[in-house]
Amino acid sequence: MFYRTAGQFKTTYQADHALFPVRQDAVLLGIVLILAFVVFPLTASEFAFRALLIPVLIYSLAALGLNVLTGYAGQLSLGTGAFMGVGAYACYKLISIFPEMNIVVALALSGFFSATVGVIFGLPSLRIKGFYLAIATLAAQFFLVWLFQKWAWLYNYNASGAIQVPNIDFFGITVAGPRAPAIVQYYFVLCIVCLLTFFIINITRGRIGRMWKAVRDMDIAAELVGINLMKTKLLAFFVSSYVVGIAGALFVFLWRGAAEANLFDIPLSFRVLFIAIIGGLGSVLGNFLGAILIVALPVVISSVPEAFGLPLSSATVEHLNIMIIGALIIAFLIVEPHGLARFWAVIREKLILWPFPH
Amino acid sequence: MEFLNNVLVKPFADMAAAPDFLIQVLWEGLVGGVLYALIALGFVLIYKSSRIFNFAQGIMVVFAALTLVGLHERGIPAYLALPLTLAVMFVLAVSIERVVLRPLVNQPDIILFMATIGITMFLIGFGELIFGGENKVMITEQLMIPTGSFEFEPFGGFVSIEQKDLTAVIGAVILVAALLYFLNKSKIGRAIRALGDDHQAALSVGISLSTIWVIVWFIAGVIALATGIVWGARAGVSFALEVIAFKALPVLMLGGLESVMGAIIGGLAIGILEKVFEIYWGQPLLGGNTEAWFAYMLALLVLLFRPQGLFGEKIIERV
Amino acid sequence: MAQNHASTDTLAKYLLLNAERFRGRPAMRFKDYGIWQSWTWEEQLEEVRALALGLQTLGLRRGDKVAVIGANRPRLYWSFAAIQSLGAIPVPLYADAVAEEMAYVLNHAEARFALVEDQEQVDKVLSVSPEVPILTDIIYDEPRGLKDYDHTHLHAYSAVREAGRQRLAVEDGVLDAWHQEIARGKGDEISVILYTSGTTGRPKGVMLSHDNFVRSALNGNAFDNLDENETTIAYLPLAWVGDHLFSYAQSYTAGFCVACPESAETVNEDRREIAPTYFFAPPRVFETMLTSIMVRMEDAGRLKKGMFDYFLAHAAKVGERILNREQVGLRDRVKYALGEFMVYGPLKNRMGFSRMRVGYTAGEAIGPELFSFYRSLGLNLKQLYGQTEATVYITAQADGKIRPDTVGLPSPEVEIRIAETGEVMYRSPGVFVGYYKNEEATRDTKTPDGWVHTGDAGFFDADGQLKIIDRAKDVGKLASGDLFAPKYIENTLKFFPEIKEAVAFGHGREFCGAFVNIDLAAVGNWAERNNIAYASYQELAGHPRVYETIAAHVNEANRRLAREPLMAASQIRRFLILHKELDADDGELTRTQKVRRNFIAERYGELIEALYDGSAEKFVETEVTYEDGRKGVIRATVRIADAVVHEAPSQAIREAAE
Amino acid sequence: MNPRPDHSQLVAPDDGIARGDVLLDVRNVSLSFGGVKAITDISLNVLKGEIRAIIGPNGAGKTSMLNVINGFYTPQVGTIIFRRKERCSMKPHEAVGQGIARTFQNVALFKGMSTLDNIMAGRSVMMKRNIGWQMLWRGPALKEEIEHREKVEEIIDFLEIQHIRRTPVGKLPYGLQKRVELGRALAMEPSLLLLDEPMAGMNLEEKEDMSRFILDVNQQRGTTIALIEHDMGVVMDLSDRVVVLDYGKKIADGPPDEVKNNQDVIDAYLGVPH
Repeated sequence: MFYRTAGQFKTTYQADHALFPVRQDAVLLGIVLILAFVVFPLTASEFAFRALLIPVLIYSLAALGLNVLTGYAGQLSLGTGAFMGVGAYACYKLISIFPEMNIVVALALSGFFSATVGVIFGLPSLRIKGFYLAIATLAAQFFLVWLFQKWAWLYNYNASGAIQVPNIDFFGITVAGPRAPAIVQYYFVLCIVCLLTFFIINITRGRIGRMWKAVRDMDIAAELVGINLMKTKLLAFFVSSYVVGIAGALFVFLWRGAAEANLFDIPLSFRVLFIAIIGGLGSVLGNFLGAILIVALPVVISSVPEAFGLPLSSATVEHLNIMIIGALIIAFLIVEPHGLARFWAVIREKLILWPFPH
Repeated sequence: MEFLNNVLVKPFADMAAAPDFLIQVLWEGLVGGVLYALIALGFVLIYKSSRIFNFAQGIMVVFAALTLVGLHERGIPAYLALPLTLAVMFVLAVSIERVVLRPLVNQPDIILFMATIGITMFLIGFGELIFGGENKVMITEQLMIPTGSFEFEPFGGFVSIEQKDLTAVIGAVILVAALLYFLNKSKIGRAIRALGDDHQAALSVGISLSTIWVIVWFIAGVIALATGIVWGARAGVSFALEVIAFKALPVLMLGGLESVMGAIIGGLAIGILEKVFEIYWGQPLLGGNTEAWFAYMLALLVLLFRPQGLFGEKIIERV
Repeated sequence: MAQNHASTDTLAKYLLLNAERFRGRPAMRFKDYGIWQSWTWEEQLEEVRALALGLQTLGLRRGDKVAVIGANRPRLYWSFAAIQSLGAIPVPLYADAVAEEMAYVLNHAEARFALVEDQEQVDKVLSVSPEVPILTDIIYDEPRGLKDYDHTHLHAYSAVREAGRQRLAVEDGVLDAWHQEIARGKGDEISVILYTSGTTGRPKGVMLSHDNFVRSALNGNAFDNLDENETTIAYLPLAWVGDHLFSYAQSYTAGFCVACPESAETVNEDRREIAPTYFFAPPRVFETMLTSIMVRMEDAGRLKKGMFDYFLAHAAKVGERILNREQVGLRDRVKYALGEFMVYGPLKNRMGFSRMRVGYTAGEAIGPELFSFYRSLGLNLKQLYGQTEATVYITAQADGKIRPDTVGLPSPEVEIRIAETGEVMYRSPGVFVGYYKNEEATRDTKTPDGWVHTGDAGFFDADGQLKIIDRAKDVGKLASGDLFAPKYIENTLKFFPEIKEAVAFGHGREFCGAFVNIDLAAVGNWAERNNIAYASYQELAGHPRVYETIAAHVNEANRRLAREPLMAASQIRRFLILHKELDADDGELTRTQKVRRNFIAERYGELIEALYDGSAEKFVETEVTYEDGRKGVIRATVRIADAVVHEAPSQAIREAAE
Repeated sequence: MNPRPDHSQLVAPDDGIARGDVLLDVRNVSLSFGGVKAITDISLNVLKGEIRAIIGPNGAGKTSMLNVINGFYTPQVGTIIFRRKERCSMKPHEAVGQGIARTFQNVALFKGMSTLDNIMAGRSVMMKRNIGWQMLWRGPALKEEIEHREKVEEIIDFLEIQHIRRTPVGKLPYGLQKRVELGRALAMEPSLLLLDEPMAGMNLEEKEDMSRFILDVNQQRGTTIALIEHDMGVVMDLSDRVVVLDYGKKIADGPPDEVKNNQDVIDAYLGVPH
C-alpha cells in the first residue's frame, strides 16, 4: 500500500547494492532517525531516558553483537553477559590507568579486549558444535564472572568490589558519571549505536556476511567452496565480542553508573539472547525491535496494575512480570519463531503486494 | 618454583597428610555428584526423546521442592503433600506438552531451547507468586529422612557422614536403578529410547508421541522432585537452587547429551573433582569458589579432544 | 555539425541530432545481468556507428535488404538505425516464424544479410539458407552455443562492432564518409519493409518510407505531447509496425527512452520496475492482467476482498467521469481519493502503470468493460485504429474525448472517408509506398490519388468519432439497401451479460433477425433468485420469463442501434432463443469461440425460415455431439418472439471529418 | 551509465596445462574406513578440456573417489598429481585454492541465502578486501563486490536463472537448486569441476537442460569436468572418456562406446556375482 515500488529500477550494481534498494525503506528509516535524534530528545522525560531509551539502545547493541555470532554465523552463545563484563572492566581499567584518554577511544579499545577474550573462548567452536558449544560458552560466562569477583585489580581494590564510573568529559561535555545529564548520555549512546550498526550492516551484507551465513547454513559445503572455517568462525567471535564488549562498557558507563561482577551473570546473557531471538536471528532490525519489547514490557506490566488501581505489592508485580515475560516468550516463539524482524518482513511484503494477498 | 610447588606438590602433600579430610572431601563431592547426575539425567531423558535441550530442568527441581514445602506450609501433611506434588508435576508435564511442545514441534532446536528458557521464567514467576520468594526449609523430618550423622575416625582423623546425605545417595541409586529398569524393560521405555533416533520407529510401538512426551516430562518431574528434596535438605529451598541446574550442564558435555550412563558417571566425576580442586587448589591458590567454573573448564578440555563427549557416538561427516 | 530540424527526414539523421540535443539523456535501457544497462543518446550513436561501419566491411551497400530477427533487444534496434544509415533496408521478421515462412520472406525480400538474436535463429536461418541463395552472411548477438559453428559467413555482433570501431580508429575520413552516407538518405526512400501476415495467401511486404515514419511519429508525438521525458517498454514483435513506430521512430523523433525487458517471461516484472509513461498493448494483454488481478484477489481475506470490491464499484461509478474532468460530487471525489490510496494506486503500482501518462490499446476491438475498468482506475488508456499500410495511425482518441465504443477521431493529417460499401478509406502522410514486388496488390489497395482501402466497415457517429463495425467483406445489405453489419449487431446484443452468443441474419432479407444463446451462469443465477425451477439449458431457454428478460435486452439493443443512423434500419424485428448452446464440438463455433455464421445458417435453416415467415413457434430436431463423442438428437419447439423497433432520430449522416 | 559487458568473459583459468594434457593424475589410490575398503588401488587421469565420467553401481566408490580428489578424504595409499604437482594431505578449502570445485549428490546449498548470495559465496576465496573496508561499504570493498557481482551475473545469465536471483534457495524446486549449485561451482572458476550426480532426481526435461549446461560449460569455457552419473544414456552422450568402478575397483576405462560393450561392465550392471 505504502510501498509503491513501480518505477524504482537500478541501472548500476552500486545502486542495486544500496542499503535500501526500495525508496520507502529509506524514508521509513529517515522517519525513525528523526524520531530518535529530534523528537524523543525534545519530549522524553528523565525517566524515559534512563528506563527506556538508553537501555533499549544498549541492549540492542549487545543483541546485535550476539546476533552476529548466533544469527549470522550460527554459533550459539550463552556467555554474552560475561563478554559485556570484559568490555566494561576493560574500559574501567583504561579510564583508571589513563584518565586523560578520550572516552570514545577507551570504548573502542575496550572492545578489543572483549574481542580477544571472545576469540579465545571461540576456539572450541572449531571442534564443538550445537548445544555442546552453547554449554562451552557458559564456561566463559562462569569463569569470567568469577574472575571479575576474585581479581581485585580489576575493580581497583575497592572495598565494595564494585566499579564506580567517575565523571568523564567528552570535549567539555560530561557524558558519564553521576553529573552527566540523561539527554547527553542518550545522544552519546545513540551515535555510537548508529555507527556500529552501520558497520555491522555493511559487514553482514558483504563477503564476510556471506561467509558467516554459509558456515551457518552448511559448514561442510562452506569448506568445500573454499571458506576457511576456522578463520570465519573466529572472525565472527571477534566481531561479535567486540560489539558486545562496547555494549557492556556503555551498559556500565552510560547507563548503570556502577557495576558489581554479578551484574554480568547469566540473567544478563539470557536477556540479550531473548532480545536477539525474539527480535529475529540473522537480522539487524530485529535486535532493536526485540530490545524495545524486552525493555518496555516490564515497564508496561508494572504500570498496568497502577493504572487500574489494583493494590499489588511490588514483589507481586515483580513475580507477575517474570511470569508474563516467560509466557510471552513462549507465545512469541509459537506465533513467529523467526522473530519480530520476520514479522515486519511479512508485513512489509504484504504492503508491497497490496492489494494482493500473495 | 614456589608456584610450581604450590600447584604440583603441596596439594598432594596435604591430601596424604590428612587422609580423613580427603575422605570427607570425596564424600561431599560424591553427594554433590549424585545430585548433578540426577539433574543431568532429567536433561538426557528429555533430549533423547524429543531433541529438546530442556533448560527448565533446573527450575523444575526448585519448583518441585517449593511446591512440596509450600503445600506443607499451608497445612497439608507430608504424606499427602508428596503425592500432591507429584500430581502437580504431572499437570506441569501435560501443560508443557500441550502449550509448548505441540505447537513448536518441528521448529529448530534453538527455538525449542528458547521456549524452555521461557518455561523457566514462567515457573520462577509462578512459583514465587504462589509460594513467595523467601528462602524455605525443606521438610526433612516430616518426610522421615534421618537427620543425624555417622562419624568415623579413620587414620586417627575424623569423618562425618550425614544420614540425610546417605539417604540421598541410596535414594538416588534406587531411583536410577528403577529408571534404567523402566527404560530397558518396559514397552514405553523402549519407545522413549527409540524416539531419539527415529520418530517413526517409536510410533510403531503404538504409543502416541504426545503420550511419550508427557511421560518423559513427568519422569523428569519426578527426578526433579527427588533432587529438590535432597538438595533442599542440604541447602534450603529457594530459587538460588537454580544454580545447580547450571552445574548439570558440564556433566552433559562430559557425558554426552544422549547417554544415561554418561550422565551418571559424568555427574559423579564432576562432583568429586570439583570438590577436590576447590579444597586443594581453589581455596589456597585462587581465592576459592572455583566450583562456579571448574566443571565447565574440565568439560571444555575434554570436549576439545572428544567433541562428542565421553560417551557420545562418534560423528562421521558425509557429503 | 549543425542539423536543421526541417532537413531531418530520416531516423539516422535524428540519431545524430539527438546525440547533440539530448547527449547524456537515456536513450535505451535493457534489463540484463540483473540491472538496467543503460545507454545515453551519445552512447547509442556510438553503438550504431560502430555497427554500421562494421556492416560496411561485410559489404553492406545502399539498397541491400537485411533481415532482422529476434526479441526486443537494444542491439536489434540499433541495427535498424545502422542499416538505414547506410541506405540499406531492414526487414524485421517475426521471431516465432517457422523456417518455411522465414524462407519465403527472406527470398521475397532478397535479404543479403540476416542479423539475428541467438543460436535458435541462426539455426533456423541456416536451415533455410540453401533455399535463399542471395543470403550471404549472418550476424548474431548472443554467442552462446555458437562457438563451434563455421564462422566463414557467420559473424558475432561484437566482432562486427569491433571491426567498425577499428575502422574508426585507424582509417581516415571514415566518420565523414558515414555522415555523408546518412546525408544522402532522403525522406521518400524506403526505410523498412514490414511483412504482414495475411490470413490468406502469402505475406505481403509493406514498403514504408522514411517520411512515413518521421511524419507519423512527429504527428503522434504532438498528439500526445510526447517528449524526451517519456519512457516506454518495448516488448511487442519487432516485425510489427506498431513496435517499429513506438519503440523506434517515436523514440528517435521525440528523444525518449526505450526499455527492453530481460525476457518474455519477465515482462510484467520489468514493466513494474520501469513504470513506463507511454505504454502500448493489444487488448489481450489488458485482459490477461485483469484476469490475474481478479484471480489473485480471490485468495484475499473477506475484509480485504470486500474493500477491494467496494472501491472498484465506486471507481466504475465515478472513475471515468473524474478522468474525463466531468462534474463529480465532493463526496464521490473524496471516496475516490480514498480508493486511490487503498486500491487504485497500489493496483497501478503492481501493474507498473504508476507513471503511465498515455496508454494505447489497438490491434483489435477492446471489450467496453475491460476498457472502462482501466480508465476507471485513472489510467489514460485510449484506443487507436491503425494499419501497417498507414504507418499505424488512422484514428486515435484524443484526451478527454474518449468513449469505449469508438476508435476516436481521425489522427492528425489523416483524411477518412466511408465508401459506398461502408468501407473505411484513408489518405495520410503515413500511406505506404507499395507492396514490395506486388504491383497488383498495391493497385487493389491504394487508389491512384492515394486513398487506401482498410478492409474494415465503419461509420462516423454523431460526435464524428469513427466506429468500426466489421470486416468490410462481412457487411451485407438488407433488401431495402440499408447496411447490415452482423458483428456490430451481435456485439450490441452480447453487451448484456445474460446473452452469451448472438447470431444476426438479414443479408438480402426484409429485416434483421437474431438467434440468441443465453448465458447459463448468469441466467441460472437470475432464475435461482426468482425461484424459477429448470432442469436443463433447453428448459431455461424456453422459459417465458427468460424470453421476457431477453426481449427487454433486445429492445434496449434496438434503442442503441436506432441512435446510429447507419444502423437504425437493422434493428432486430424478431428473435429466438436457441434451444441448445452453440458449441465448437458441433462445428457451430470456431475453436477460438467465434461464431461460424454460415454454418449456423445452414444447420438451422428451418429456424431462419421461421424467423421470416411469421410463425410463432417451430419444432426442430438437432443432432448434437456430446463431450465423449457420442451423437444424439435434441428435439424442441422454439418460440419466436417479436421485438420493439425504435424510431431513428432524424439526423444528417456525417460522411467524413476533415 | 555503464556499458553493457560482453558475454563469455569467464573462461577456465590458464593453469599452464595445454588442452589434452593430463590435468589430474590419480595413481594407485586406496582408501578404507576402519577396515572397510572403499577404493582399492585405482588409477585414473583426467585430461585438460575433457568431460570424464565415473560410473558404477551403487556403493562402487564413486563419491569416495570424488572426495579423495577434492581433499575431503585422504587416501591411505597412492598419490594424486594435480596440475603437475603431487599433493599429500590437504584441507578441502585448499583444494578450492588449487582450482577444484564440486557439486554434491544431495544438494549442499546455503538454504537461508538467495541464489545470488549462494553464487557470490562461491567467490569468497577470490575476494580479498578486509573487514575495515567491508564495514564502510565504500571504496575498494564496494568495487570488489561489484566486480564479482558482474562475474556472478554472467553465470546467472549463462544458467538462465535470472528469475530466481533473489529467491532463497531453500524455496526452489530441486532441479533449480541443482542448477544454482552448478553456478556456485562455476563461480569458483575451477580448473577441474567435479559433479556428483548432477542429474539425480531430475525429470527428462531437466536432465536435457542440465546436459546442455554441462556441455556448454565444457565447450564455451573450456572447463575440465569429471562427473558421476547413474543415467547411462546421459553419460554416454556427454563424456569423452568413461571410467567404470565396481566394489571400489576399476573395471574399465575408455571412450563411451568401448566401455559400453565391455563384458565386465555389463556384468557389473546386471549384477553378476564375482
